[in-house]
This record gives sequence, structure tokens and C-alpha cells, in this order.
Amino acid sequence: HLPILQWEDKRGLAFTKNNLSYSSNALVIPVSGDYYVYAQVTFRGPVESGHKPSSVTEIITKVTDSYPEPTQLLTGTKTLSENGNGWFQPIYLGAVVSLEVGDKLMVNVSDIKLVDYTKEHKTFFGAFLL
Amino acid sequence: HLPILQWEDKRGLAFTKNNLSYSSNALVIPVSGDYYVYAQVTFRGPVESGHKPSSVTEIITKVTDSYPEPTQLLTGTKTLSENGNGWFQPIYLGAVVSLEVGDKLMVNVSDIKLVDYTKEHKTFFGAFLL
Amino acid sequence: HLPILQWEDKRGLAFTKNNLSYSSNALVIPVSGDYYVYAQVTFRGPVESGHKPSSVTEIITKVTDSYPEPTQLLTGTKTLSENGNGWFQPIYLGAVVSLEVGDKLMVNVSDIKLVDYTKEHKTFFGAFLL
Amino acid sequence: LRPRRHAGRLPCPAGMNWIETAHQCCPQCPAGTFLSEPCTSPENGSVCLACPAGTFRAQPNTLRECQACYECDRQAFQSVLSNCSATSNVACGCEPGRFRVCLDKQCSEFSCRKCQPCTGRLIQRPCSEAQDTLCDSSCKPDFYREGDECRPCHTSTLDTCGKECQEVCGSSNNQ
Repeated sequence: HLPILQWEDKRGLAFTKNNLSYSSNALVIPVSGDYYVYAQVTFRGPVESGHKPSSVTEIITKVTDSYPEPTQLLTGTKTLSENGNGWFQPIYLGAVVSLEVGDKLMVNVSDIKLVDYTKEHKTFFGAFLL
Repeated sequence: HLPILQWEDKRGLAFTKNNLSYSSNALVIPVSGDYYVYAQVTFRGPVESGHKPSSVTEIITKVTDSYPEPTQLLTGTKTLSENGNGWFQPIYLGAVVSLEVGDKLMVNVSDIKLVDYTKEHKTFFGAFLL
Repeated sequence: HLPILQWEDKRGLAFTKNNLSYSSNALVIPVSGDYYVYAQVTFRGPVESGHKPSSVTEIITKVTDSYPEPTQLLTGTKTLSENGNGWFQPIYLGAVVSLEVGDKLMVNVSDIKLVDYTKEHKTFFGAFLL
Repeated sequence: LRPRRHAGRLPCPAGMNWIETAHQCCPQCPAGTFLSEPCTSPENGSVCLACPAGTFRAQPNTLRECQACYECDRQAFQSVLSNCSATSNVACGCEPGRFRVCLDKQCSEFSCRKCQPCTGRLIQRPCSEAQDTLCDSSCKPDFYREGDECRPCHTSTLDTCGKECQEVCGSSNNQ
């Protein structure tokens, strides 16, 4: 599986409420229903000279006790055409998905070294019940 | 007019509820109000060698009995700078729009051959009443 | 500070309601709570000027009486690799933020001359209370 | 007998649209206006107001607002061919001396590039809104080819006047 991002859930702009909790890198769904789930990851490079990825990918994934494998809910894949010196590429994803109580939501990325985690307003993840 | 995308509305992650129905490639608005409308289209190429588009466009359009022409609600246009071998370009759009009962929402694209329809989590379309 | 965009709030698709008002280039929050805030800016390249920007940036900012400096809520930064001058680059941002009554939301951009203001469905800004 | 009020929509006669809030057919508002208040009965009229400045409706309608006019892109050297009116959107073209470079087949987005001057050549087809000047492939009299440019003979000097220049300018000098 692709690496899973870890998130700050209390400090700065981050918060959780209405029993939507965060644990082991996942948002945990407190009540079954339809949720608008979203995430933005800002990728940036090059991290090491010479290593220029051809693309970056962000996936919002669901893990549930009722099925042994994760389910990919939303995916953003972008090829990179920047020619090597400093590049930035944000990918935003958002949609309504039906979730069950106890479902866990995570964000996977193609390469964790390329994620810009330096500023909370550039990479973020959330969900709200409709 | 630009080609209109067709959607799956029942299988997999797709669903409709609260009388928001899907017919003839359009979401049909059951009750007047403000809706958050969103869509992501993942474009990918090259489809035929040599034919490299200079840009891709996604438009969420409204058709209504109250007016003979479609109204463009949201538009995402991106020029392509990838140099020709395999490329991917997601475009996400989302905003609140005021809609009347009976209005129809559709997604138009600049070139239907470039749309990645292979995975439901890469290209999706939806709306919810605020 | 980066330039602040001005918006149309009444004509065409634009509207404000539920006391969410627009004044001096900002959405003014009428009641404290969690809001989904979003904006898309379509940037497009100047035709001939030699000055080719290396990147474009869009920031949704909060200004509040309780703190003298603006707070950056959401940021989208994209480097440009298009070589021609007729390029287009949309940046969409959206997330839930906790806001207080009287808070003001604005959209800043790296270069106002690069913003495509010609069609209301290409560049837009909004918020709704959860 | 009184016809039961249909819960659903009725097909409306020409020139009228079904209005859900009024639950009946109402006359359409003419182009250039929008529906402010629906009719109270099909016989009397809808209340239609003129589109505010900066908006338009090109067709008869029963919409609650007019569409916002587009704007021509000054940064892309576009010019206004016809202003937005209550019944038509703005039409944009290119400033004089420029032609359209379309972004896509529909040309809904375009920028305006400078026409090429055809220095030292005859013009096969003048520059127009739709396409660049088409220059003649050969140089004009008294011009010689250097690379893919045409240079005037009078600017040539003995040491810059290569073979091509000699052939063209040399003969004209001897006459």
C-alpha cells in the first residue's frame, strides 16, 4: 500500500468535534451517514537532486471492519512536467461518500518525501456529516 | 456544445437519494434551494499518438425549462505542458449554486476521448442540498 | 501582503444570503460556527510580456478584530511549466474552518494581472455554515 | 366539474413556462428581462424587470436573474467588438494588428498575437481576425535572402554581401 499521512488534529487550525475523532492516522466515523470528505496535499520537489518523480498521487481511502482491504474513495493523479528545479503541485479532492459508524478514513500518497507538511494551510484533510 | 459525460448512479460508490435523481446524463433537482455542486474529471493521454491537445476543459452546466440555452455554472480549463508520453490531469470543481426544482446538472468536457473513466474514484460528480 | 481580489456579489450567479454579507472585498461572518469555505481562481498567462511567472498562488485569508494580522487558512501554490504564453491554471481550495462572528474572509493572489476575471464561472469564492 | 389541480407539471402552451412556486403556467419574460414575480393566473402577466447593467438575457425566459456579461481580456490584447446589452453578451475580438490564437476547437478562449510584418516580402494574404498574415515565400525586388529573412539591398556592404546578396543586389547595382 501507499504510505499513509499523519495529521495534526488539535493545534492551530486543526480541530475535531461531534465525535469525529482522529486516531492512528485516521478519521474515525462516529455515526453512519453521508459525509463530504475532502483533502488537499501540496507536493513539492525536488527533494534530492536527480530524483525527479514523473507523477504524484493522492488517495482518500476507507478502511472498515466489514472488509479486509482498504477501499479507494477519491484519487488525484498528476504527471509532472516541471523541469527539475523547485516545483509545487497541489491536489484537492472532495466528494460525498456513504460511511458506516467505525469506518476509518486515511490519506495515502505516492511518495511521502514529496509532501509539503511545512504549513497547515497547504496540506489538510477533513470531513463533515451532511 | 461540448460532449456530455455519462455517469454510473447505482453501482460501487455511486448512489442517489433524497429524490435527487439521475436521468439522461443529468442530475435532476427535486426541490429548489442552494446546492453544493462538485465534479472531478481525470483527463489522461495520449490517446492517439501525435494528437496532443493543448488544453483540457471541464464545465458543470445547468439546463432548465425556464431558458432555452444551457448555463455554464463552473469551469476548469488547464493547458497541458506534458511533453507527450503518458500524462494525467485531474480537474476538481465545486461551489454553491441556487437551483430550481426540475433543473438539470451535467458535466461537459472538451474531449471525451481524454477522460479517464476506468476507476470510479478518479472521475466523479455530485451535489447536496445545504 | 499579496493583492486581494474584488468580487461581484449580486449579479449573475453571485448571491449572498443568511446574513453572510460582502463588503470591502471580504465575506463577513454573521454567526460563529464551522464553515466550509472555498474559492477557485483561474490564472492565465499574459500574451507577450517577457515576464513569465514561475508560479501562481491563491490564499484564502481570515482577518479578525481579535488579532492584528491576517491568518492564512488555505493555500494553493503551483509552479508553471507551460512554455507558451497562452496558459491557463485553475486552483481550487476548500475546507472546513471555525470562524467567529465578524471574521472577514478574503482571497489573495500572487499576481492580480494573471487572474482570469472574464467569466464568472471560472473564478469564484464562497462559504456556507455547516 | 372543476379540473383537479394537477400536483405535477402541465405542459405549457407556447410562450409560457411552468412556474413551480406559482404551480401554473406563466407568460415568459421577453429577452432583456427576468422574472421578478410569477403571474397569479395564466391570464394575467408575469412581472418582468429589465436586466441590471452588466447582465443580459438573450432569450425569452422565466429565470430569476440575468446572466452576468463576460469581459474581454485586456491582458490578452482582446478588444470589444460589441458591448454587452440587455439582450446580448459582450463580443470580443482582437486589437488591430493582431489575430486570434484559439485555445481549443470551440475558440471559447483565445489570445491575440501580433501579425507578422512580412518584412521584405509580398503579402499573399493580409492578417485578419482569424489568421496571421501569409507572406510570400520569396523576397521582394531589392531584397536578398539571409537565413529565413529578407534584407534590403541598400543595407548590404561589400563585405556583408554574400553570394545570395551578390546575385540579387549585385545585378540591381549594375543597372
